[in-house]
Amino acid sequence: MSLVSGLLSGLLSDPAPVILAIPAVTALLLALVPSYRVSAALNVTACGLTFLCALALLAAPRIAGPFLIVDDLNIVFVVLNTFVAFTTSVFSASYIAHELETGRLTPLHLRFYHAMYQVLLAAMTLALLSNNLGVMWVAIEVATLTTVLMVGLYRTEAAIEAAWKYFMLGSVGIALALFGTILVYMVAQPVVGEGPDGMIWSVLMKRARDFDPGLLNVAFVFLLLGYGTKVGLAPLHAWLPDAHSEGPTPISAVLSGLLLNVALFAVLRFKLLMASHPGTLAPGPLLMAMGLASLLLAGFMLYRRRDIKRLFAYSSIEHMGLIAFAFGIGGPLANFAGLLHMTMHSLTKSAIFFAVGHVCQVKGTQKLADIRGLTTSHPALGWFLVVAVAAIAGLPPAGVFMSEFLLVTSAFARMPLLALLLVAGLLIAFGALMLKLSDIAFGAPSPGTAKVKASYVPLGVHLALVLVAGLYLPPPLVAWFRHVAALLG
Amino acid sequence: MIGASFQLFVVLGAVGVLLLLAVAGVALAGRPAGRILIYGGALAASGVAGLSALTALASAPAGLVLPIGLPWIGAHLRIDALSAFFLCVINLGGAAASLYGIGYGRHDHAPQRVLPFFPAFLAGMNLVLLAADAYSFLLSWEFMSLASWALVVAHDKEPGNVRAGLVYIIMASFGTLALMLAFGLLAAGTPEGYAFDAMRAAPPGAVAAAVVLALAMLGAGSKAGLVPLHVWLPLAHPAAPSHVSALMSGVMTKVAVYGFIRIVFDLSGPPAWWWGLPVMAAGGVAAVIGVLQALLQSDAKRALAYSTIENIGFVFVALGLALAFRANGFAAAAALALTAALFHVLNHAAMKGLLFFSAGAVLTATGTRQMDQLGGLIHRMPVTSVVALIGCAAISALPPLNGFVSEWLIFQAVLLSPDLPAWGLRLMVPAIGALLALAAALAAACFVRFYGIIFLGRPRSPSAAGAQEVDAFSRAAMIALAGVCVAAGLLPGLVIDALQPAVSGLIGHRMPEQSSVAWLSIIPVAESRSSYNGLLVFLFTAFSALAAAYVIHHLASGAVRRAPPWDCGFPDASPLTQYSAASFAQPIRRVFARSLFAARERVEMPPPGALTPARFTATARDPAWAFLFVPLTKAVGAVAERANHLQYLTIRQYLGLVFSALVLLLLVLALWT
Amino acid sequence: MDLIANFLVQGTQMLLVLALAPLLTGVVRKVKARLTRRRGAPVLQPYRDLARLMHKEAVLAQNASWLFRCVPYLVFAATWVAAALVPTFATGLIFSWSADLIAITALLASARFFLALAGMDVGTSFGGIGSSREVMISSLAEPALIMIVFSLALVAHSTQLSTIAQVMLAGVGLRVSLALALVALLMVAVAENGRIPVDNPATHLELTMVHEAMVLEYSGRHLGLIELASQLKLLLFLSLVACVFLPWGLAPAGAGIGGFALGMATYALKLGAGAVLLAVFETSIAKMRVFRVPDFLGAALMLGLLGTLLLFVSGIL
Amino acid sequence: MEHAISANLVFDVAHLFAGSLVLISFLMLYQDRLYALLNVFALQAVVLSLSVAWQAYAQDAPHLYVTAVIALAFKALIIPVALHRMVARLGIHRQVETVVSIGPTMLAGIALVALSMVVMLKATSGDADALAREDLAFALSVVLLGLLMMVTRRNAVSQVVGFMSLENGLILAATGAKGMPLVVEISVAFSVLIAFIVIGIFLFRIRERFDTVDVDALDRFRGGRP
Repeated sequence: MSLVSGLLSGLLSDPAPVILAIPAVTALLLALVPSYRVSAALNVTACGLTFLCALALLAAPRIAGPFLIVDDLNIVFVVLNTFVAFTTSVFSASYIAHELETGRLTPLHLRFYHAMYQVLLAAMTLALLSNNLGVMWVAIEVATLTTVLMVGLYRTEAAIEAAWKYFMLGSVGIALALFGTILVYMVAQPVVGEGPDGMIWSVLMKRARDFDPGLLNVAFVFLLLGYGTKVGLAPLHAWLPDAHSEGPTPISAVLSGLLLNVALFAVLRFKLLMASHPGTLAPGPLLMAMGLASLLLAGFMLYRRRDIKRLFAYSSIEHMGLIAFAFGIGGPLANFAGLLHMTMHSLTKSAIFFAVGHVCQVKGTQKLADIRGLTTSHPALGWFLVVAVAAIAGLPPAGVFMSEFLLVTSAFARMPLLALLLVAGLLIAFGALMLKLSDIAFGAPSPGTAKVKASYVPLGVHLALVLVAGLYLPPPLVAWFRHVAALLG
Repeated sequence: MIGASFQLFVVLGAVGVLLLLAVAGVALAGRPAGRILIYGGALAASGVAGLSALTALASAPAGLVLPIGLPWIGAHLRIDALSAFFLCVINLGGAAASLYGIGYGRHDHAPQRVLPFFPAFLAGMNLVLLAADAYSFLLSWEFMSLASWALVVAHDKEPGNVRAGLVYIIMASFGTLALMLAFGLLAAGTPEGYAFDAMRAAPPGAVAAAVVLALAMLGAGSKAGLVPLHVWLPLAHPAAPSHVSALMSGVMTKVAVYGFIRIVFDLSGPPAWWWGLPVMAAGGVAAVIGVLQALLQSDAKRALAYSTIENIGFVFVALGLALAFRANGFAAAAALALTAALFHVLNHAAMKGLLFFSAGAVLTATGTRQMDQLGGLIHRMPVTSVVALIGCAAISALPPLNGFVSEWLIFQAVLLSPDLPAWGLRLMVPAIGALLALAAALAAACFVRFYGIIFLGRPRSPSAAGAQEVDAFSRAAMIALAGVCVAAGLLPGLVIDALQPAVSGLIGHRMPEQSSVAWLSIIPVAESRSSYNGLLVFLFTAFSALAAAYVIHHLASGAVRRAPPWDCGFPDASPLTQYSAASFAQPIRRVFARSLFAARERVEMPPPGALTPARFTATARDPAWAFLFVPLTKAVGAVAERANHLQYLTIRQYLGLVFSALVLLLLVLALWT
Repeated sequence: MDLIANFLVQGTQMLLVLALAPLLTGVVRKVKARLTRRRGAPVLQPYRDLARLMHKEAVLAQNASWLFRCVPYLVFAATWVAAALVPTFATGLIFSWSADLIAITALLASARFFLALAGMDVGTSFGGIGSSREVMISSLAEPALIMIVFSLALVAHSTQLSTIAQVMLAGVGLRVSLALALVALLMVAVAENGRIPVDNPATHLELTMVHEAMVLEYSGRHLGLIELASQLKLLLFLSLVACVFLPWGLAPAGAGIGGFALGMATYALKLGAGAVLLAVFETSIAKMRVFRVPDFLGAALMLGLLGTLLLFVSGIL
Repeated sequence: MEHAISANLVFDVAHLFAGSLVLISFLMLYQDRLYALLNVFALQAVVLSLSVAWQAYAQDAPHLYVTAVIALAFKALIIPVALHRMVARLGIHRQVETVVSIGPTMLAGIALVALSMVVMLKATSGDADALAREDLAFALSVVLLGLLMMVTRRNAVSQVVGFMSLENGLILAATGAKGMPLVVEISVAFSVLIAFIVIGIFLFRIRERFDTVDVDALDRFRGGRP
């Protein structure tokens, strides 16, 4: 009895280790479990538990130990990530079963897949929670490798090619990020002295004022390019569309919904560092430039897409560009918009990939040309997809609308010309999405009328959250976002 | 009594009901009970909202803040005279459309795609009028667009509808983005600046205000259908079910006008002297282009949609005059012009609703919208033909109906403008006046054609010959709107007085009290200057007509003999020898459209002895497509094609991109001091 | 008492225009005949024609609708009211406040609107020709007329005919704008009344006619009413020109019998002069092709617009 | 024992090693035969391990010896050998296929070195000690040269080599930073990464190059162009 209460109190006082432990342990278990039903169930439960513990973070004290840190910034990310990971695991259970039936995957694959899923979760959470830049770097590398393996899961030529492209670009990105990390240490070293302290995030933040700005700039360039590769900012985005389209759909959801956020988180951490030092080259312009580039490029790329998953992968690039632009502008409104947009994008985009997964299964193809008239052939699925795409396109009452509203208005008030570019990009991307959507959803249906064997629960939950967010954001969340936005400067 | 807060709550309640109905529509679609419940409920809700708004016209503004929407300021809702007036207009249209829908919906083969969105559409429009902060405004605005888009693509199997929906939603989003930018300037980037009150408190500077004007014209204009942003309108309005077309054409465009008035007259501070110029120019061009295009269409609903563009042009000319007068300190004249604009808003809502209803009735009865398939319906559909005649006469601005009154008021406003100091305005206004007169005359021609081809003559197709009068609900809806047209035409003074709170709220000055004038005449400025009395003219004409009939029938012959038509001694040829829509438009096409729309006529004569019929085809193009949108889409496509190569590079080349990005940034650092 | 007097004056005016209209046409025809060395029909012939038409039975096409039967009365009434609102021998008529010059234009427009509809009702090709050409002509004639109204209104600061007439009577001097307006008004009047060179009221070569083609199916009393209406219209335009540009002798509101008598006399003189001038004009030129008419009316529109512009630019031009 | 040897000597030796690493990178750029390339790379790995060892001695940080050993064993022996055999087994032909011919590549390399010098010396004008500055500059140039190699070479193998020399630059920088934690872990992690790459090449038989020029291969692979 007292044991349980002790555990609970321990959990509440410092849930971070637990959050990391659960997926790690589960990964080992899953590697041993042969039956895919059991492992799927285990996967879901583990993710659920992790999410619950992550909720405990909200109540937990903000602590910055030598290894782990819990501050407002990463709580946002941890809770969001564990939640999406949880819903995705639910979706993946129903999705993977179908893949097994169609024989695209073997039970062995699934065993590997589930284990990797948990490893990925653990790695991402570690990257978010670690207080040590080196550890964060290692964690992100691990996350990358696991996703590489999962992208290559189908062993088709296209899949391998995608995985390989992802792998090479990712490795270079990692290398650059490491160089940046080393530079940061070298910046810190004269100030905080030799030894591990030079990599402890909380320490760096305290002493940042005394750093040497010049070297910090160099460091930021490398970090931006290194982690920016993971975020998928143009011109470093090349791996993203193929990885999304060739891997299993749950992984596409995880990539868009989680991994991009983690990489973005890394970039933000260092932007914070830069922001807290007056003498540095402002990181804003770099972020804005890459953001706009991604937005415009993705907007145009959307028009020529023939593969439904690649289509939405490019829309992820577009939105990452928006978010980067928002943080680049900075200021309370834009940062708020950025945070909100990031949250909304993960929820919506993963929801879209849930829907797309089922669509591809019922239509038996990913080719847009063969997916038509869904609202007629599969009304529920079709309308879910319409709502989700409308949400990601920034149509109300989705939360994306609010973030885009804040972004556009605040940007135009402060830098009109850039805002015009931004609006142009938004409109171009919107047109492309609607063009594709009206073919997918309306008109005479294409063959392929298999019943959907899927649970709409994750999809529905995500969409419900997104739609409500456009109308009502709970005050604590708002206060918290505003606080973080203020931190981001 | 604290302002109109009670009415505000009532309207909000109605909106809530409408939203609930939208949800119910998903469940109940498919069964007739559902149809009756949804449309009946929408009718009741709109009716209640409209009536309470009517009572709110005169009472003081009332506001309310809900803890939703933009977190730190919440959703501001406010009802003042202006929004109250527009609430009356849209709920009038909404109620009529709902009533019409009860009957019309029976013929809808995909009710599950209409029933959920119809109430949502109404709710969205109501919310736009209530919203008093930028976020709620744009949220409702875009929600309205979304719902109407869903209605446009409701019949997605019919060719062209999906494309119409696509063009519509993209143009709608363009408009929303433009308004977003405008509000961005008005809010000046401060978190609390998004409330309309804050904007009023801190009006933008001269340059910013000018930009806001331009953006408002783009944003509201694209929704209202100003040339050249009108291209979606003739595609989308006909695509929707007819009662929705009536809403989109008659009502939603008015919401756009409201948005323009709210932003330009209310939020962006005192106008500069030249603001009237672009607004008037846009209006005049829209009026002429719209009506000429309407004259060239052979699809009845598309012709109506184009005529909407014309009427929006009238409204914007009046608004431009009001701006010019206001900026140059002629409050009375400004009040007159604004009144004319609002009056025309009301009129057009009624007339266009009525006409779309009758087009829908014809569609139900004959199954076609092509004028050349119709004809002779006056014999088959007595009620529809009468109300449609009233609608056509009204929209052709014939006394004693309502269309004439607003046009008359606009002309009176034009005649006041020589007092304006600025030369630009003085040179502009008469030209605009000429454009308006031309547009009005062409509108008459357009609706002679519309009515004559559809309802008169001999049926041009079996379906037209076998047409049946539509159901009672549809008839009731049409009769109601026709009643509004007649009433507003006969008693314009009452309408004008009802408009004054809104006008004085914006201008700070009002037109003289009309209801006190002897014999219900209307006197915009002074009796010696101009006056008009619709009632008297009507009675006078009716009396003379009846007197003539009486005298002739009693003193001379009243006998009638039926005989085959003489037609200069020709035998009764086939109905196809009648004038068709295209041939009726021929003179005007040759005079006006040849250069403007590149209108061409082609006649294919079969060689002597061949049995194939001779074919005549008349083609015209919309310059907005030819010169703006087609090149634009081509350009986007070209860029997309270029960019697309980036998808097919090799890994090494991608690494090259990363590498060059790195080198570039390092160079920046190296050169940056 | 005063009210009754006013009503009397108004009534006299209505009956007067009704009575004079056929006579005017008769005079025009007579003069034209004389000018072409014919004896011509007696001046009172139009009355006889009307009476005969009125007593004939009306022959309707089988598929003529109720609209076809109502239109003649509507057209007649609208034109009559319009004519009754133009000051002929006296200004300040009691009903003249119920409609200003713009409204009068609109009344004529509605008459034309219904007539064009009637032309399409039976569904014959000639009706179609007539209607489509009629609306084309009117679509230019109306704006021209409105522009003329603008010019007058800007000079007189009113669209009330009575006020305008009084202002003119008071004397506004010679003005370029008014001259332009006068020319434009005459051109429009020619077109509106379907006179040569725009249309030929006497022809029955179907393809050259506009107005006559439109009313081809009418007969009996209906035709009579329409004829009367067009005669009224001619009278209306002549009196319009008279009261605006030659306002001398017009009796002011509430004038005595003497004033009215004088007004009548001068009015008769003006009409006579107008009729003669019109006849001379018509005999001296040839009819133009239908598709030259737009140029003709376009010129009128431009003149009107020019007049208005001048007035906008400076009040004294 | 720091005081035993003068700081001057420490500086010079470290400087020597770093400089020679850059030199070897140039040598690698210069190679046009695979085997020779592999050998030069092995040489670079040896020099790297020496410099790491020297840093370990100079900073008196024993854990760096581990890194040195890893570098020596893994990158100087195992990987080169593995690649040798792979080239033999997969029958990759021995020529290094260049996109840009050797000469311009060398010029570009020189420009890059200059760039890295400018950047670093400019950046670290402050109090950072000279050793760190020079070291960083050299490390950065090694990194850039490695990247340049990846970009300008077509063979899978030579690209892997390029990546590895890039990583050598990282290790150099890491060890140059006094008292930098986690260096060992990082080098291990990187070795894992490289192992992955090599195994990947071997498994998936990515024979000649990461990029192909024939169009139907494009159609089959890249971006799923249908």
